Amino acid sequence: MLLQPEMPILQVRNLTKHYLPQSGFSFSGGKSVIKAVDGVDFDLYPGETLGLVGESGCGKSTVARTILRLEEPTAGEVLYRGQDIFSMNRTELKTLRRNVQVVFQNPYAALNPRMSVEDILSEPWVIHPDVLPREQWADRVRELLVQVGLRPEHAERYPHQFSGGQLQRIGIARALALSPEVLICDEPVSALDLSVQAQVINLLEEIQAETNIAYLFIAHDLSVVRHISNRVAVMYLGRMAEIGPASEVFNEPAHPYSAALLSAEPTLKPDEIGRERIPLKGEIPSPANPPSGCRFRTRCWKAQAVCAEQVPQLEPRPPGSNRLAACHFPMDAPDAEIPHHLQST
Amino acid sequence: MLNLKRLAFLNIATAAGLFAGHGFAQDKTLVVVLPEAPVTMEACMGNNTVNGRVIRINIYEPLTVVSDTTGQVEPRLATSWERLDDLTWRFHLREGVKFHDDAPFNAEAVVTEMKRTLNRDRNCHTEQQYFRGFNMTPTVVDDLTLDIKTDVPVPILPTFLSTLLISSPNSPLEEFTLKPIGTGPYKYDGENPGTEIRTVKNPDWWGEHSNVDAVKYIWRGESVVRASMISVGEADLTPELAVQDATDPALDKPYVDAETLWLRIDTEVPPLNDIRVRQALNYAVNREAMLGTLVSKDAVPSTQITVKGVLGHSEDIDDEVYPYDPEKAKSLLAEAKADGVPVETPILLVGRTNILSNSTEVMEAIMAMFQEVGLNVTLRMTEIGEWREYHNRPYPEGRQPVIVQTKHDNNRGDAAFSLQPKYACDGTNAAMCDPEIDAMIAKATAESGPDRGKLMEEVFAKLYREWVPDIHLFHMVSYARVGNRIDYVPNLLTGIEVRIEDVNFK
Amino acid sequence: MTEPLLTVRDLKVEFQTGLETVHAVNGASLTVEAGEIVAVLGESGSGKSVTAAAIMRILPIPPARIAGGEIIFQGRNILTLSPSEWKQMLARDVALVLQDALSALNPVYPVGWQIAEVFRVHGERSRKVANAKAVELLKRVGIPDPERRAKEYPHQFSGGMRQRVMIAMAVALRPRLLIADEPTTALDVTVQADIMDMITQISWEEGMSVLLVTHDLGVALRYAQRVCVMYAGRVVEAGPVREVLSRPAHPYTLALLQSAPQARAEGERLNPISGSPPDLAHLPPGCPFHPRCRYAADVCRASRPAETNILPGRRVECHRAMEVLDVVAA
Amino acid sequence: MLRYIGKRALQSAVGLSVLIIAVFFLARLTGDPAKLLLPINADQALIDEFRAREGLDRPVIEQFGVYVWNVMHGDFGTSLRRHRPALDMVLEAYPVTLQLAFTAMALVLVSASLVGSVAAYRPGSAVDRTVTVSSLISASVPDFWVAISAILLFAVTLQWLPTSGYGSDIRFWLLPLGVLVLRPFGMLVQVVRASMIATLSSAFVRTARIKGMSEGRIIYVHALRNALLPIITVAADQTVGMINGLVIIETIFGFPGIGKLMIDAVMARDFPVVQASILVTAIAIFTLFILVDLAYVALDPRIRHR
Amino acid sequence: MSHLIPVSDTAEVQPAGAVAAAELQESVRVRRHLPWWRLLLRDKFATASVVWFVILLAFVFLGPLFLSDKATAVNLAARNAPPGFSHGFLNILGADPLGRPLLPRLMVGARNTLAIAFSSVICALVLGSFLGMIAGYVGGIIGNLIMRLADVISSFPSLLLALIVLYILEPHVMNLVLVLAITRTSIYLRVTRAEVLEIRERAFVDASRALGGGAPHILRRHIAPLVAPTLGTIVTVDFAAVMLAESALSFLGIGIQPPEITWGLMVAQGRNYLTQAWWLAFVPGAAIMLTTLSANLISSWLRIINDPAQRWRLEISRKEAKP
Repeated sequence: MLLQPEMPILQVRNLTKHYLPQSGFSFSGGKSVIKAVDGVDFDLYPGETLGLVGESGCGKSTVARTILRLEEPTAGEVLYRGQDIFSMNRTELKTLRRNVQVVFQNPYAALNPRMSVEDILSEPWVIHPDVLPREQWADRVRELLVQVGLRPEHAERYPHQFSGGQLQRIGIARALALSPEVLICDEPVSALDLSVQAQVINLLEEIQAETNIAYLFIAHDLSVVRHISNRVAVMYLGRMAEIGPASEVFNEPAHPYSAALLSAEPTLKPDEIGRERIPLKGEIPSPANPPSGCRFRTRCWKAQAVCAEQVPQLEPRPPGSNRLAACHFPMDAPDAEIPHHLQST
Repeated sequence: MLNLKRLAFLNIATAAGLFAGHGFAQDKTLVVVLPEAPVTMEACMGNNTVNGRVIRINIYEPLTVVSDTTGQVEPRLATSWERLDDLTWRFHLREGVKFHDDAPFNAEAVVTEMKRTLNRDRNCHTEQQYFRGFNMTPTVVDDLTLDIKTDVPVPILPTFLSTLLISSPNSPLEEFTLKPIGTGPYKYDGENPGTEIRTVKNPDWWGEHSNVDAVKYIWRGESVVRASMISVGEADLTPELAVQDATDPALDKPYVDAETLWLRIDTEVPPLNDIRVRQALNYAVNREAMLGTLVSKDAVPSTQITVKGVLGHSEDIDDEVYPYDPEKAKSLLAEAKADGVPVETPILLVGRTNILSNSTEVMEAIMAMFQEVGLNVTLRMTEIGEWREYHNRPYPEGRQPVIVQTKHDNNRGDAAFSLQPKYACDGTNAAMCDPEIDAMIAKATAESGPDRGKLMEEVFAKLYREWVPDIHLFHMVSYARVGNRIDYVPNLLTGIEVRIEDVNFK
Repeated sequence: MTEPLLTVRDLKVEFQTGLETVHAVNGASLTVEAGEIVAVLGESGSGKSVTAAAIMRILPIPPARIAGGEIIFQGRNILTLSPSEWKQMLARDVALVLQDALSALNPVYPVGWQIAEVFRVHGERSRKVANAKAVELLKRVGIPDPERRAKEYPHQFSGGMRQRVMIAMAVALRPRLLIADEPTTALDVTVQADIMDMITQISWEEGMSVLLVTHDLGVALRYAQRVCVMYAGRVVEAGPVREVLSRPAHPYTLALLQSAPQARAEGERLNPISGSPPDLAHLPPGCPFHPRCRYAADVCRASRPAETNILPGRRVECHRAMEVLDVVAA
Repeated sequence: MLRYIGKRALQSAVGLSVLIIAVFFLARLTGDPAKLLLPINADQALIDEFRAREGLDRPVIEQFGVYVWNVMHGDFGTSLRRHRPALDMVLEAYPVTLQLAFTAMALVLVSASLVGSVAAYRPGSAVDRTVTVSSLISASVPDFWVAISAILLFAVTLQWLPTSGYGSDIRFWLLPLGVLVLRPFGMLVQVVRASMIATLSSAFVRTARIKGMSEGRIIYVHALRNALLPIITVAADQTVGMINGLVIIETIFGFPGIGKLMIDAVMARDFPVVQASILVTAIAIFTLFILVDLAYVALDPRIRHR
Repeated sequence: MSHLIPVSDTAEVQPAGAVAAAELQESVRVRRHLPWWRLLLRDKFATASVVWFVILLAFVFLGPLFLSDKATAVNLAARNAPPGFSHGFLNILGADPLGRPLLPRLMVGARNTLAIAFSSVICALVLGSFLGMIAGYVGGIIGNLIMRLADVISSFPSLLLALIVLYILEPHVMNLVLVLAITRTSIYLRVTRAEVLEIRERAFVDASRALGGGAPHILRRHIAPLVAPTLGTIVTVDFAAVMLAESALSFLGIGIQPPEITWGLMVAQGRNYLTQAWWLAFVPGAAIMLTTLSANLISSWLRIINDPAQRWRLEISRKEAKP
């Protein structure tokens, strides 16, 4: 299943994005930087699906937006086929836009309500006139519609005439119009109903099978990610907690956070129904003022003094495997190592 | 419940009724409502209409006044005067007169006032309007005798001095005063800025008062509002009603206010430099039709710019008003055209908004009349700044032929004030030049003897008959609405001064 | 057997939109017994939220209209109560928790004030007592440092904390029934679990019934005792949650399970429901699910299936329920 | 907080500077005051003399320098027409205008909030339609036309009220206020209505309903407070726009306010008074805008904590 | 004026919190809407307003064609003729102090009045929305400068600004249009900027940017069409405001000057005759009022049909609406 013969198509290196809070009424006066993404590394290989999970505010959408260059990073680089996208000139960037595309979460918002489906789907060619001669647009629009499971006559309709699932198909069709190599899917199914969600997921899988497109699949729904991903990356508070093959991460999570997250996920599998949840302490800290050392330590039942002092690095867990985790006390390490008085419920 | 309601209503009704009915004063306080607020109370600005109505004569008095009936100069603060030589006049001042601040009125006070008024740095309207062109040197002979020497002969110096309002020597020399102190029958009694000005009877005045104890001046821009205020008893007197608001013959009193409305033709530009075209313009105007409609039915079609009663007004030509004869106008134009006069040239008719009430309508009517006889006339209504560009020398080179609406109010009783600027070659408002006329004007102005009036009459007659530089319209009539409580007969001077001494409560 | 706490019988709600009438709820029936948690499961357009809103009498009328049916709560038909009678019951007897706590809380008042208001509106005269009770409630729903946080405004709370505030407000007067409309949909799984645990706990402690409206099969399975599956404005299947989700009798329930990635083994392809959601303005004749149903027969196209009790406590509206049960069993 | 006010004050100062420059140069383009203030038959020599005395013959830039220098020293110049300090005249006129404007605005805010809320409670009802149409009529009538008609009706025909004039008696104020509030009232009712409709359909109003509280409390405690923000914004705009109405009202009813002063000054090319009155007005307006911002802070905790 | 921003029909989802909104929307999404003209007919007031505008258009195009002479022909015999047939059909609405019939004057004046209002509003719209788009999309120093400019314009009493500029430029129709346009610009500027700031955060704009769309492309294809309905409602309100401003200027004697005809000028001239010939001011005053009222009513209708939270009120017929 895991095919990694080539070099990565996207390499994300130390990607960092800090936001300055909006200047407004500030009684405290202090300007604390919001560290949305703080040094994230990962690779994306052709033809694979990398799932990116984490709770809201963990920075996963910011990663997507930065890779798409909808935002400029504070530091770090994203290499597309070895070339840093942030130092690209206008023409290079235009090429990049053709090859890296996006599908957004809310299909109602992602399509301009004033444009017909035909206009929406031909917009990529309006922007990139050299891709397709104008006289072929109409035919290609209808091909695309069929490809995503809609009917050709839908081209004349407007977004409000479609259901959410249909709209998401149109969004996908638009992304496919330029035949990209990478598709960033930012929560593409979380706004959809279960039955529709399954249709879209199947569609994405079919497209990948046909075109060898790579997906960066961002979601908070673990079951969807587990289903569609080859590899999974778990983010917590702007940092990467764990990254590795989907089966390993889901079946034997190395990072305590991954484990807690998985345990909280409601399941339908009969053998897992009775499973105990790992409760987390407190609330997720503010990204404006993240904990020192390991960011998860404030909620981690395994945390020790070292966790506050040293930032854990992504290391193979277990050693030698291709699953990496950033934790001083990963799940596979015996609990006995933890002094008793530091253990909590 | 019902009773209560009714009671409440009655209360309101009576309160309102009382309010409207009783006016402001059981006492003899006169309420005068003016079209405009006085700009300043300074003496040297007192010949300006808006200021004069409040302060002239009532608060400040001049040495002399001009009679509204005869045009003759009469005594006021000076009791008599004589011409010592061509350049020197001697004035004998009234005895026992005191200013409102108890400063004595004497020759010294007049000299001080002359210094104040004639100080060019003060930008005084009186100085700019009346005392240019000659210099005066006053000499105090004794307390009540004053000699004034001029550098050129000024035959009508006493007339000029009717414009010099005398204020207390204690008034500021540089700034304009905020509290007027004069010798007049009423003294300043405070104001609410922007709202009202009050005066009260000056018990020490030398003359004979009417029975008005105090006066309150207020102002409203809308003629209809002012008329209503008199009707409902909020005020007693208002000058300058618009024709259409003078609807109540019992209250509205017409007065010839020395204002004459006419159109000045630019005689220096073709086709208007041809006398036939100018005559045609005169024939084209239907003056009769405007009477009683756009202007008061009491207005008098005019042939010259001064009214009867002003020295120099020619009664000879009074009857020679151009009849309305569009056919004649057309034939004159055809004649001129045949001689190569470019009568099709577009002519600009320049009107001035608010020069008189209905000035716009009058101009629209006249434009239609000119167009009727085949002239290419367009009307352009302007406000005063732009209007002056057309009305005052110097005019631009290569200009369009222009006819300018203008008015004149010679309220000083001597046509010399009118002739020079309007008809002399170097006259500021003149648009004609004839050496012969120039000479006649100069001769008449210099004359101080009994022929003075006659000489000026000749100028007017010659202009009217041989030059036709104007399209004369009307000697205007204004209306004052006089409330039921008072007796007042407006006169020629009501336009610039409302003498409270002429107003009496019934 | 005692009367259920809540009985919804043949409820019909219509919306007038444009040229058409949308039959949002189309004869739904369900019951909630005292002290139990009942999940109403359905996709968007199934009528589950409209049913909840109808029970709370907060449907926007117009364009909405209750076209028929009755809602019996504690023996009285809610729909015929006068507004003032109903206002008396609100918060005291029945309470609601909405999905989006941020917009459901008034942004300009402190949360403590808003909770205290419940007491004040329902008879507590002392502002001080009301405030103290509010702080107590905040503590109970697990908000740390409640005295301080009571003075803060909704936007200063995280999503989970806001939802706790909403729940505190809802349970303030110990209502008999709590209607929770997608209470955790916008929340992260860890927070969702916390909130649901808390609701379950309060329900158990207070003997409070909960009508849990959700689209999440997993949530229903984990927290509810009974489930009502809604489709096209009707409750198509109802019963104990474990039984219904492990042995569905309605093809729609079955199809839902088959399209859920949670229910599929790794690498197994999802099996989505074909076709599109029902057009509520033009419902097909017969069983509304038949155009998408794998088991549809002629009878399904011809007549609407009646409500049948196939097993004790299980109710289903399907002509071919028994066959479906067999298929699942196989 | 203070920093914010400081920042806004600085922005306003920039705005004011631009305004001063604009007014100064624009005014000087409108024509020569000599032509308005000197007698009709004044010759060129007199005009030149006048210009030299008032410093109008110097290059405009130099005049501007002198003006700025003087303003910095508190000297706003002397009225060309009245020979009085321009600032005195402006400050004399201001109380009247402020009284009029604030009374009118207070009336408008209260009445529009009440009426608009009532209309918003049942959109589409007979009450709503009546309110909507009558408020639109109120926003559509030419104010000068109404003013004169009202004088004729109430003062002349019915004789209930004085025709015009300024005084402490409330009857002097009824007509001017009545005319002045017409347009802002009409506009604001629309805003209150729209804002309240939006607010009344919001989730927190539903929350309030399901807490079982009375409709009155829902409208005035929960909804109105939230609907107030857009209302305040528009009310501020209307207050600024009211200056236009004031010009008309003050002219017709003889109120000695800033509106009349300004229009007269512009008409007479009395530059110092034009400049002083616009400057003072602009300061008042900028202050108003800052106050509105502060009202936002007071009303909306979300802004406070941003 | 930002209050006039309706909840635009592009709002991402229904107003949050409408309990049944999400579900309702899901079921309503595929519904067809009534065509606009049927929505118009459902609103009696808006229908009447449109009818009035149609009549006005007839005035504008037919009036000057047949009646310009009649409108300026002086006939002192019919001076201040009261409304009625005593002086012929043209004098049905009465005649002015020069005996010129009011009806033709009203019709000829309609063209000037409407042309001034229309051109001013369009100029303000074009200028304001252009600057507003720049301020909103580009932001930064340029945006800030533009906003300060708007501050200055809006803190300058518009009547005064108009007065000053008209003195500089002469009270010609074109200049009047220019002045009125300038004074209205800041409204469009602010509204456009606010809308742009909101719309540029929408996902479809991001999608377009991700496709490589540049600022001009996004402004033209995505933002402009979405700002348009909001601006449309403001345009209609503004149309009314500009007409009133024009008539106020005429009232003060500084607007258009005779012999041109505008309604404002007619009222201003007629006000001198209120006691004798009320119709002189009443007829054009009523015309102004009807027109501004119509514009306001149409604007209010536009707001309703552009607002998904309100549009249904027109779509359901009255009888059905009763619970």
